[in-house]
Amino acid sequence: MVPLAHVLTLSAALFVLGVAGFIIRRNVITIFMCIELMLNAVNLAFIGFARHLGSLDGQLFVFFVIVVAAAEAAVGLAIIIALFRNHESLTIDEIDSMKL
Amino acid sequence: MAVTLEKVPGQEERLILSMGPQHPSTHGVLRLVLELDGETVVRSVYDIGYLHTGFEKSFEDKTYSQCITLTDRMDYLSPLSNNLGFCLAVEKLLNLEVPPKAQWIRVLLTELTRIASHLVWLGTHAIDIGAMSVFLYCFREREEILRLFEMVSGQRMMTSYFRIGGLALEPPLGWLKRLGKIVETLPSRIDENEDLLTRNPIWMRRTQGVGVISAEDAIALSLSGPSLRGSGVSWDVRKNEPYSGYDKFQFNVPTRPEGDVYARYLVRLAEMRESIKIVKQAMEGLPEGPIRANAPHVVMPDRESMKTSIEALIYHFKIVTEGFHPPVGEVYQTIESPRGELGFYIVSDGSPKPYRCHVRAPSFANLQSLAKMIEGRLIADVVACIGSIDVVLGEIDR
Amino acid sequence: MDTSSDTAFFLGVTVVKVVVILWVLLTATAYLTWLERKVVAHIQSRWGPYRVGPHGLLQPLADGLKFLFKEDIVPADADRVIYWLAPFIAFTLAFLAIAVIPFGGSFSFHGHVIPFQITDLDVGLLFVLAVTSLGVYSIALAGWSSNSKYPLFGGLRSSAQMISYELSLGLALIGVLMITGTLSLRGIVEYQQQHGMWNIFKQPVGFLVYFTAAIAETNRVPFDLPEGETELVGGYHTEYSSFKFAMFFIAEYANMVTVSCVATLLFFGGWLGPLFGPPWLRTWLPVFWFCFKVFCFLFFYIWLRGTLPRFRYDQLMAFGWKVLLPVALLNILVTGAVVAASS
Amino acid sequence: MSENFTNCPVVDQLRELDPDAIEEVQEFRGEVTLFINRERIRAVCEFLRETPGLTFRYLSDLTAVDRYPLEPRFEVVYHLLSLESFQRIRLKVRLPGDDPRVDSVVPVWPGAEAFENEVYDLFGVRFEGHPNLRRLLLPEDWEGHPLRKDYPVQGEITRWP
Amino acid sequence: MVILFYIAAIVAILAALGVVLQKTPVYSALLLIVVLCSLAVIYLLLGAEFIAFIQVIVYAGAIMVLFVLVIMLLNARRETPGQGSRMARWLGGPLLVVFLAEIVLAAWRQFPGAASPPPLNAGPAAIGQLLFRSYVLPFEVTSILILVAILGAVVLAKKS
Repeated sequence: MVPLAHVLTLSAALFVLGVAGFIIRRNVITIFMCIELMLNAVNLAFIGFARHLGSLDGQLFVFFVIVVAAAEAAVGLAIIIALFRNHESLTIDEIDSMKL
Repeated sequence: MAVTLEKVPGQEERLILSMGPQHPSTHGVLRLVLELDGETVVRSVYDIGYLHTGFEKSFEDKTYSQCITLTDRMDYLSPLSNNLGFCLAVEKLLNLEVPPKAQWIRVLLTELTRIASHLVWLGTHAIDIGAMSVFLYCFREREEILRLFEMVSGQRMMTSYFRIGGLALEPPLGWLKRLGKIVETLPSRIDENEDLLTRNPIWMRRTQGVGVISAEDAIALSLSGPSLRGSGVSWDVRKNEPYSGYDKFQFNVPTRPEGDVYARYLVRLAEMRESIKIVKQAMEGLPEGPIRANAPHVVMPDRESMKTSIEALIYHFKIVTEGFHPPVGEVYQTIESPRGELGFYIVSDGSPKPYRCHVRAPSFANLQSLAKMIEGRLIADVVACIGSIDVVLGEIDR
Repeated sequence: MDTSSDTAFFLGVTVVKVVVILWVLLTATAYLTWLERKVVAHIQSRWGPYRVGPHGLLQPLADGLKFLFKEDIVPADADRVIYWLAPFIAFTLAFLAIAVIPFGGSFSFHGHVIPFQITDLDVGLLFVLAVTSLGVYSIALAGWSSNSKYPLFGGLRSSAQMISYELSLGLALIGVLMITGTLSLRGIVEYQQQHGMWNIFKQPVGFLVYFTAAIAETNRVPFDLPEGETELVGGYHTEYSSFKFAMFFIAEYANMVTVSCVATLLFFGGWLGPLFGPPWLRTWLPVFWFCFKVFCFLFFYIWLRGTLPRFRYDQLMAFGWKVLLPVALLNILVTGAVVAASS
Repeated sequence: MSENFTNCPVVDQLRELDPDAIEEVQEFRGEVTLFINRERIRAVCEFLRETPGLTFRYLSDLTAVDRYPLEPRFEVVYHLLSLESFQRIRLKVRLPGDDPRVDSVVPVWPGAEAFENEVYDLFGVRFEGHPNLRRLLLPEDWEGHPLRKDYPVQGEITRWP
Repeated sequence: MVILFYIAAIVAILAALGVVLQKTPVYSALLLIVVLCSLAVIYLLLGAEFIAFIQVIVYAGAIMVLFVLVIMLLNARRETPGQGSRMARWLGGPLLVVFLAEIVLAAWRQFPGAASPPPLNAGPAAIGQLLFRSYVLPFEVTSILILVAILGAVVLAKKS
């Protein structure tokens, strides 16, 4: 059986990579994808704990996270499209006003 | 040629799409430049000339009889209509009366041409909208009609069968019998195709309300033929300015008020049935008599008299080597080709070659309505609209 | 028998099964193209392929050779990596889905009971759905990476179309799942065996919705807009040539097979059918029934192609969202009520 | 071919509108040709289209003839059709060779656009007020106008690279 | 089985590195799909069959399709290198490493070695039971959330 610590390490590594990407990337879509990466890292931790504790609740949390991620992706991408329409750019540095 | 559309500032996300000249459903080498917003056409420009062969210039260097072969190649789907238009124009110039039998056979053959041409239209129009089988059914039927043309003229497509003052040859024996068979089966074959399309919900959705042209617009844009009648304007040269004895035939001019693709589709289908009616009448009432006018200086003598009569031989020599001299003047003769009003404008300076011969090609004028039809609609509608005005690029570019 | 030799035997059998099934599937898809050309030709009152072999039976081979030896053209500005990747994704996914499809009962071999299936997953149906849901990438990426306008349109159209119809596709199956109470494809067939009735009689609406959505998912007439050769030239594979094109081609037909298999299993009793004759026949008849049913579906596909025109993009979307989805939801509602009332 | 040809009501009505509009009237094989003053062609067309009783609403054809080496060299030819009375009429405008320009009739009939483009392309006649005068059949960079009578028919021998 | 976990883990980390380092958004998206799929494999190994397939169907098959679609739609090519602040560049890396080390350290200290976990029934039936009994309120709330999200997305993406 895979030790929980290994699962958590993988989870942490993915999360940190997500954070790093969030910081260094300039493209809005890529930044958004890095957020998804972080979400997945957390999901992995949930699944690991669910296995460790022999409880299904962790898996259910993952289920909810996936569903919320879907909603988030829909809204987020809609915002990105609206941003692109108004700014003709996807670079985060050029999108600095709160206005769409 | 080589038209481009500039992007409107502030609308950079719009896409400029060059549709054609190599595209499966632009019916030849039509090129459309479309400005697209998503899949919606915002602006469009058409680009023609990829098949430009300079017929109008060539006419000026050919004797009148030689010109007939050129007219075949303009609207290559209805060569006999073109032949007829040109011959009628020259006959008008010469003030030449054509014997009734020749007139009847001309009517018969041009109506068959109309059916054949409409069959090609129906097939390609259907395949544009995705119905593949109709295409092959239509070509099967058309092939039967082309065999008839081959019997009378020796050619399937580039027939050049009509001559100034009559016909080239007597139709062969057994021709009428074969024609009778085809005429018997054709209506049921058209029904078959209609079964596949007319009441088909997908077909109706794809064609109804698409590419609407009002009657006023149709007239203003010089639309003609089935496209004009699909907008509710009842104008048919055969009916309103009868030529070649059309006034002696009973037929209706089908019109539809809607002006959409579906209306044009129904009009053409109804026209095919009317054409069959005319063909039947022409078959049954085919008069006896000569097939060429009695005008020895214009019409070639037949082989028999050439062997017995010196005058015939001399006329033959003169017509072949020099041609004939029509009076100075100019005529404009229109006929109802399958695509609409086909006009020949011939200016004569008295020499054996036309000084100027202009062809009023129906597709050339009809194509202008395309922009009005497709702007604000989807790409798929563009294809349906091109099919519905039934353009032939050979005729547009001439 | 010790476990290690057991495992080795299991592995060996699985490898053999994988090879056999892959071979059968590849041949089947190749001959599906032949069948399509033949059937459509007869619908259109012509002969179809007739030159290579008797009745053109070797035509698929000739086609395959042609695809292999044709020049492979890559557009100048294409994104080469993805341009290469897209047909491979299509091909792999199309063949992956077949892994969980059972196409018969089981037979015994040297005392081992071997099922006619590569692997039986508890959630086999989910596996099929998961694999087919990834299929959209191949088309979208092919359209994007060609860096050409018609493929881009084809890719965009198909992405939107597949997302829209996948919903109805999945929801249509839920009715069956509610009745049978299992996600295992083998379990669903066994349920139908126990109750002596195919699911089609209990879920006619579900079947119709599923099959309509499946035709859309596999980009076939009348939903073949991503290809739509008379509008978009060739859609997403306009710029593809040679073997990469062949991979898309094979993938499309393999997807048709998969979809037909799932329809057979879920609604038409899978391999169930009259059994008779000696034992060996009783073992192989189910396989025959299964193949026969799948063949019927494939024939229906081809029949549609010979008959119907194509939808327009907006009509397709409207149909998916405004007709198919509500019907699927309603089907679930009614099925749920019936299941709840009867339990 | 007579100057005082009056068998056509159109001619009278046009003369009433503008005595200078018609330069000459011809008839051949039952077809009436009116030579219209170059400056007045658009007004005449509008009049013919709008006037009740005439209603030449349909522009059947528009083309040109090059009478080289005569002057005025070009004739722009309009064939009009009345959809109500089934009449046809031919209008002509004579244009000099050194200044071949005439008012466009696109404002009267939008359908004239392609025809005028074609005449511009093949004859080099410029139509004033045409919304988008361009080469239609020939490439943008084509030199000369092939349907002119002085256009070299032989041309140059093309050397393929 | 354990080997499979490590293979999937290495694939996931490499792909995630790719997601972060790639400059072309499409490549990032594709690599993210690889991450998602390898995570699905790990879920399978950790006894979360249902979630694994949901991950592929919903995450890889639907959400990421949206991403790819938007990238195609906006035709996002290589991004232009930005001039990030220097402090972020010098401090960010080490801080992240420290952060990672902390978590890993805590995890290893808290859960040393391979414990034999209690048996787990994670079939769709069990998940369904739990979802529609204990978690029915969150379930309903998420459905409302999705509805709101759909409306929001439509309003945002609509052309003004």
